[in-house]
Amino acid sequence: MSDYLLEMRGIVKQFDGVRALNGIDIKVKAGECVGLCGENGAGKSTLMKVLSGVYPHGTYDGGIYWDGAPLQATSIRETEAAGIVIIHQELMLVPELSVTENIFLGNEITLPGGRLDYDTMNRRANELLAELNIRDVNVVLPVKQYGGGHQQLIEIAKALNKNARLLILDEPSSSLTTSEIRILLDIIHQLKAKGVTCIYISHKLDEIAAICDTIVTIRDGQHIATTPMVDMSVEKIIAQMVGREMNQLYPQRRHTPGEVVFEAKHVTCWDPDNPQRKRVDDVSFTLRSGEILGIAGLVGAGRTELVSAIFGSYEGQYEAEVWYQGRRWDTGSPLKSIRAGLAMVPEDRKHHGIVPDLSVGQNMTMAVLQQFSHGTRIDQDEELKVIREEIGRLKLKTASPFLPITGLSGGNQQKAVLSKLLLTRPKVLILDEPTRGVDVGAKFEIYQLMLNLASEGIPIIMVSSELQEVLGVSDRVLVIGEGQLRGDFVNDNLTQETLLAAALAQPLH
Amino acid sequence: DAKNPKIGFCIDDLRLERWTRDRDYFVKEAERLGAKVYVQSADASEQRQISQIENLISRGVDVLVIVPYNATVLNNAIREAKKAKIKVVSYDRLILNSDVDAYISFDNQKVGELQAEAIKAIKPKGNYYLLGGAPTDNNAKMLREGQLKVLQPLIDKGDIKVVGKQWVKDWSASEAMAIVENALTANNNKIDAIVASNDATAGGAIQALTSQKLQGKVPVSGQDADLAAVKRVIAGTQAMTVYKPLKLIATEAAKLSVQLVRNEKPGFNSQYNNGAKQVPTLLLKPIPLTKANVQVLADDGFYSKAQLSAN
Amino acid sequence: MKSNQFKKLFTQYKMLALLVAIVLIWGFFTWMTEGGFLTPRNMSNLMRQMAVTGILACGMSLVIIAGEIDLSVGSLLGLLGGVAAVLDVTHGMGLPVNMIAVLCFGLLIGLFNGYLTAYLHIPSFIVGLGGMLAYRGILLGVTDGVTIAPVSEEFVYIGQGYLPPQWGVVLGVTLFVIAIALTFRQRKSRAHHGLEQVPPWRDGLRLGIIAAVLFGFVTTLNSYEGIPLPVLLLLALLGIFTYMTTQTVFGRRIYAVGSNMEATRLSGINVKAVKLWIFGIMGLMCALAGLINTARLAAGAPSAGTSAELDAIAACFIGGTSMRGGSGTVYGALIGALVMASLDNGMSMLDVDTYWQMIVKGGILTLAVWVDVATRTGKR
Amino acid sequence: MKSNQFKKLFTQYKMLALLVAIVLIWGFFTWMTEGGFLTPRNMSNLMRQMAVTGILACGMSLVIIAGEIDLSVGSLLGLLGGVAAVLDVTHGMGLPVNMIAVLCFGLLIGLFNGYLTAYLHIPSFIVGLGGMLAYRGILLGVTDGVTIAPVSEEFVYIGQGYLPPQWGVVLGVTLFVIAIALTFRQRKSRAHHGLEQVPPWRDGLRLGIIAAVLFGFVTTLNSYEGIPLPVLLLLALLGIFTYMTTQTVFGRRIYAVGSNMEATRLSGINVKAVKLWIFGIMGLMCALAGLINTARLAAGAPSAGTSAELDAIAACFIGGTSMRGGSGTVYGALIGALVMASLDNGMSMLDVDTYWQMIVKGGILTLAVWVDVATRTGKR
Ligand SMILES: Nc1ncnc2c1ncn2[C@@H]1O[C@H](COP(=O)(O)OP(=O)(O)OP(=O)(O)O)[C@@H](O)[C@H]1O
Ligand SMILES: Nc1ncnc2c1ncn2[C@@H]1O[C@H](COP(=O)(O)OP(=O)(O)OP(=O)(O)O)[C@@H](O)[C@H]1O
Ligand SMILES: O[C@@H]1[C@@H](O)[C@H](O)OC[C@H]1O
Ligand SMILES: [Mg+2]
Ligand SMILES: [Mg+2]
Repeated sequence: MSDYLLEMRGIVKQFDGVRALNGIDIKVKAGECVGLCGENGAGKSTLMKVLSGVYPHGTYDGGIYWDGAPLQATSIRETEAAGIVIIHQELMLVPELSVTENIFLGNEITLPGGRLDYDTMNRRANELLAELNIRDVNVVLPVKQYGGGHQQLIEIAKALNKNARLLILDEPSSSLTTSEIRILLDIIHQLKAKGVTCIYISHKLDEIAAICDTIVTIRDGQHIATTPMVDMSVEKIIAQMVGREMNQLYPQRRHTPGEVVFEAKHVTCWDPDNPQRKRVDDVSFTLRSGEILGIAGLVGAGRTELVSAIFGSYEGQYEAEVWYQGRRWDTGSPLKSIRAGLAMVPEDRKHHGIVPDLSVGQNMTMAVLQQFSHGTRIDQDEELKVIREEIGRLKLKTASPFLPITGLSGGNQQKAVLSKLLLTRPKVLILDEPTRGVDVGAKFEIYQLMLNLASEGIPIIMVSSELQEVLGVSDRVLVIGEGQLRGDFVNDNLTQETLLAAALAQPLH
Repeated sequence: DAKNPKIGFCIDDLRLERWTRDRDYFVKEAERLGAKVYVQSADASEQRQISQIENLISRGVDVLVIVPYNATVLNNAIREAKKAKIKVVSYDRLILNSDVDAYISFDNQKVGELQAEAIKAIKPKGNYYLLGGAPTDNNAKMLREGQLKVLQPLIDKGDIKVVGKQWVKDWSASEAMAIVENALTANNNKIDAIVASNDATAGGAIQALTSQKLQGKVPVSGQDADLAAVKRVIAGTQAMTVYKPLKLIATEAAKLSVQLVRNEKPGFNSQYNNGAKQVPTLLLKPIPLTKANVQVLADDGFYSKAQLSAN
Repeated sequence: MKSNQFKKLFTQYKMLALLVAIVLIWGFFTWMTEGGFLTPRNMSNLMRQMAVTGILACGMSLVIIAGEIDLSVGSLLGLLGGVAAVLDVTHGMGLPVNMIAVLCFGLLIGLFNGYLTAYLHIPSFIVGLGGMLAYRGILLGVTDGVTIAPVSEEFVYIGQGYLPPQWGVVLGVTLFVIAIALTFRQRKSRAHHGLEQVPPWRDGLRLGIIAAVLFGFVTTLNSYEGIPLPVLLLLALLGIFTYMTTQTVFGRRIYAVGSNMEATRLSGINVKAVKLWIFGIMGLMCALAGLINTARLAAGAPSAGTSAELDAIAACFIGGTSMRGGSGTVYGALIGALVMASLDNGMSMLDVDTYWQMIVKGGILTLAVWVDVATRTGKR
Repeated sequence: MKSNQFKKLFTQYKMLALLVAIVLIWGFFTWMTEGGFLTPRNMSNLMRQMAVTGILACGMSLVIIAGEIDLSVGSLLGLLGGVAAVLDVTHGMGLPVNMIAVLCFGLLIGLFNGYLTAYLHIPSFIVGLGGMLAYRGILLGVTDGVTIAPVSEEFVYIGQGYLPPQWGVVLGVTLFVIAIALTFRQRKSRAHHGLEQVPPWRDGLRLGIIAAVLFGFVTTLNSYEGIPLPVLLLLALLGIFTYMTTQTVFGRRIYAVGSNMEATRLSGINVKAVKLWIFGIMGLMCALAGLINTARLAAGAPSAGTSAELDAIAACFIGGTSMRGGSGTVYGALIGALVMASLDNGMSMLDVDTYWQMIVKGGILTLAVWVDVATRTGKR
């Protein structure tokens, strides 16, 4: 027997001639929790996909040793049989199936005769969700009824159901808020106590610091270092990831908000499937010029609904009044909002942000294409020039603007989407979870960008589940709970505890 | 009832010109005789035709007059009709293997013979192209048989060479045009005659000939005396068509149906074996129509003089 | 808001809009035909007329739920029906052997279509289009373009025969007893797992409705000649397919594949095999439909089944199956088939001009789906 | 890896597989017909025969790229062609007025289809199915089931006429000059914006290939009678549509809508309007195809255009348009139409039996797409 539960040696993985992994070696001891760190596009997800059989044996070079024996899995079934379970970075749920069916997809429980045993599965699903402290999910409803945060939790429940020996979590917390993350970390602790080995990937480095025993950093598809956490700190992890020191995570704020310019009044949203239920209940707030307004709340609090109603993209019935400099704005649809000067970067990048069949550049200019059109024809050279400038300004990492956008890492896709809306020169900007799945370096750049815009006088609304981030960049913070406004704080010696207490509408002990 | 009988008229496909004429004559005559007619079109689907017959039986008609899309598949439906004591008349196409009470028609094989005869008379020697009907239509086969009955001896003798033969899906004109265009190319325009099985396909063939300036030089046959075809015959681009006096068949059929309901004896002139029984038959004569005798159409009131002389 | 409550009702019971549509259509035709439409005899006709489309729609709904489409079914139905006729007429093969042979052949061709789609990654639309041509071509070759007739009496019986009335009653009662037993079993199981129960009155109401429908169905058909065999087959298929799609692992995977194929694959499910078998089942349905069709025609015709695929697909869409895959039900597809058959039947009874029939049918198709779309809540 | 390089080549030049297929098909038929297939005359025929499908395929490719489908085009083509024939024969309307009327009518119906799909959210498949029935019904009503003939000489000319050879030469030279001008303009513009240049030899090579193709095309057709007018129309459409899809805002939006409609909507684009106009354009193409079809037949037939939608859709898919929307090209669709027309033409020249023709065509369709799928890299 070897000392290591898992060894990956010299893993090389290419996509159309691009090397995503360039000879990576990692070793994992049984029972430890490994933090896998690296910038966007470093190859973390790819490495884990190689490990879990998504890319079958033969489509990559190098060897995987599991319990000392070579593992040459050709399908996910085989790796799961070996005890390797992965929670993917992208949500991998089937929207039309119920929560229970999703949790048991591929591991269904049947009665003798092949009939599905729904009663047992439902009970077990309820138990799993209870372990995760989720009480407001009805397991027989289709998954599509639930928002991103809940879906992530369901995904975790699905993995927990599989009795893993090695559990890989690829950014499980990116759409969770602080309190859910706490529960998640607790669960990982419990698993560790039961002897389950974990590989944890996250761009929220304090989580990594809190839970991991060993840190593996990779950069550009290459292994940089494997270090016990006791010898590390968040700063050191960052230094290994980006290859240089980064002494601050949030840029200096150097602006003061001006007059009140923007007002949202009486925003109310009704649930599309249950018109009796209000998702957002009569929320009003104001915004000053150059002000960054953070909006915090628990998963499912209704933050996304609030901002999408303001922007005019909410799917169900809603009411919202939007005022700018004393004039009423017509924001009845994204088209009207953008025309008026209100832009929103949506939460769900994959479904609402990028257009997969268009190139990086075409995605960026999508909303303003008309500007380049002289007569009937788009001046593509002029377009390209603007794209190049934007790429430079946002430090967007792409080999060429002509590449399909799906080939970019998450952080860079986010920048492209951001750039698309910035090109519309908005007077007011809404960002819903702008740094989800974005690495520290890119985060810093996005914050920098926000501050620059703010100092030009543009007010920004930022919905975020990361309280640190909310505290790090906002001038003011709104807290939403169950669709209602639960607090409005100036960010001055504000603490996470205060915000959480407001979100739960009860004092924290 | 016998005084005002209800007649169900089940037509194959009203998208084909001739059936609309049959319908009009038939309804007119039947109503004159005091009957009420329910017309149905199966749009070239045997499934639909069976459904329609079933529905007419539910409606309680006294007699069914059927132009089968497919003559061999109506056995079950007709059995149902017989159970309900409904008389059945087979119109134009003989329904096979079933207990039908009467058959009224022009002979399809005969039509094929007339087509071949007329073309043969113009071009007794040379390269022939045989343009058949829908590969799924049994009548198309009978036409081909009739045509070959006339041509085969000459083919064996070597006077006539068949340089190609194709079936035309759904009797479609555009299909026929492409086929003839390609046949002309493949044979370097050395096609001397085209035996087309009806006027729709003849129209396509003539368009293909026109683009080679061969219209009128290569004789083309047809059948049905469609207005467009008659105009071509007058213009000389189509050698002949076969005129089946539709007014005659339709009015005779209407009379016959009413007589059957009233238990009178219709005047049959022949008998056909349809596989199940000897069917009393009224056979009418198809008339080959060339430029020389088109006035027959006006005499019969099939078309007005104005229609025939318009461009 | 009142209209919202209305919408909620429609959203919750998706079939409601369709059932309302059927009631309207039936009511209209009954009124126009002075009751002729609603006679037992015409109901019997109507159901027999929808059998072939219904059988195909059962299979097609699976295919569409899985996010694929099959355009070859019309030709395949024709081919398999033609083969059955040839085996019967030309080779005098006995009915059971003949049926088994045709079913096997259908399964094989279906699997072949599935293989091309799932394993060779050829879009199913193309496979279907190719098959539509090729299978019709083979049929023309097999029959030489001639209608093969007459098929044997026993063969005809499977298309035109009836279940004797007494048996019909027995069937109705048995089904009802099964429904009661299942309800009790479910209540017991839920109690056992400590899950909350449906209020008893709702279970009672459900059973009451089932009883009423079964009673109406059996008595209506019995007061003509009994339940037609094709209709019986359709009922059986409805049962089997509903069970399969809602209660079995394979069935749920069909939805998973259609809704999010990548997620399904990453859950360790062999999505290719799932697709392969869906097409296999579709092939089997073509065989059944072909047999029934040949029996109804008492002949194998070279043009049989032309454009049957469109009817089957339309039935699925009218019945609420989503074009994008991932959602739909088999009973919805059958109700869709019933809507279309009712329109055809009613208009042919009314003696409407063909061209009006086509216009009205096209219009109603679109209208029905529009009502369905518009009565759903949400989504702007 | 050798095979990988091969694949890369095919991935980069997506049309390569198709061009290879065409070369193989043409080679085979040329060999079998002892050269007859490749004669100028047959090339002229071939291109005229593909015109109607080609025109429809131009419009259909937009529809499919935008993630929709339109099944009504066959009937609509028939209806519009029929209306044109009625206006010409019965009302003696002059050709220009007639054409404008029919084009407007086509546009209107197309917009109506688009309205139902984009604004009333009825799935386009259903709208198409409904239209397929309804428009055919209206056609039957309009023509009363009778073939409307003979249409006037000038009308026939637009289907059967030729561009005089001298003009053909002028056209070829003009096109070449435009290509040169565009190349220079692009080089200048790139220099102006400080963007890097393509190496001159590649521009040279490109121009060389363009010259060769134009030369071959014009001389071949001129050595028969000249460029047939429908082919000229097709060429013009190819130019317009390629320009539209690659150079205009509207074109870019078609791809965006088909690729991710929700993201496009959230970028402030009126996706409904985009879809509306795509269907409007499809309606226009039906009008053009209907006019050409009526001109070619010199008659308006009640069954004209039956199942033309399938040919058009098949052409798009063969030409590499993705079933899911978001990708595809107009020239691909036209090459697809050419493949199908070549098969029809070649086999009918060989005088193959109908049923073999159907089998072979079905098989080759599937095979061609399989080759296309298999030679692409990636995606499993
Ligand atoms: N299917 C694919 N096709 C082409 N390139 C790919 C594919 N998947 C990943 N890549 C490329 O491989 C590299 C590594 O990507 P990977 O997703 O593993 O990064 P990551 O470390 O998980 O980043 P993030 O933190 O953003 O999730 C990137 O450059 C990415 O663009
Ligand atoms: N598309 C949807 N359909 C039905 N319910 C939804 C949908 N999206 C979200 N929900 C539910 O609506 C409520 C509010 O969700 P929302 O996404 O606005 O919350 P949020 O505060 O933005 O949280 P997060 O985005 O982190 O999930 C939750 O109960 C959520 O489960
Ligand atoms: O009159 C013809 C009819 O006899 C045949 O069956 O179908 C085609 C028609 O033209
Ligand atoms: Mg990743
Ligand atoms: Mg949110």
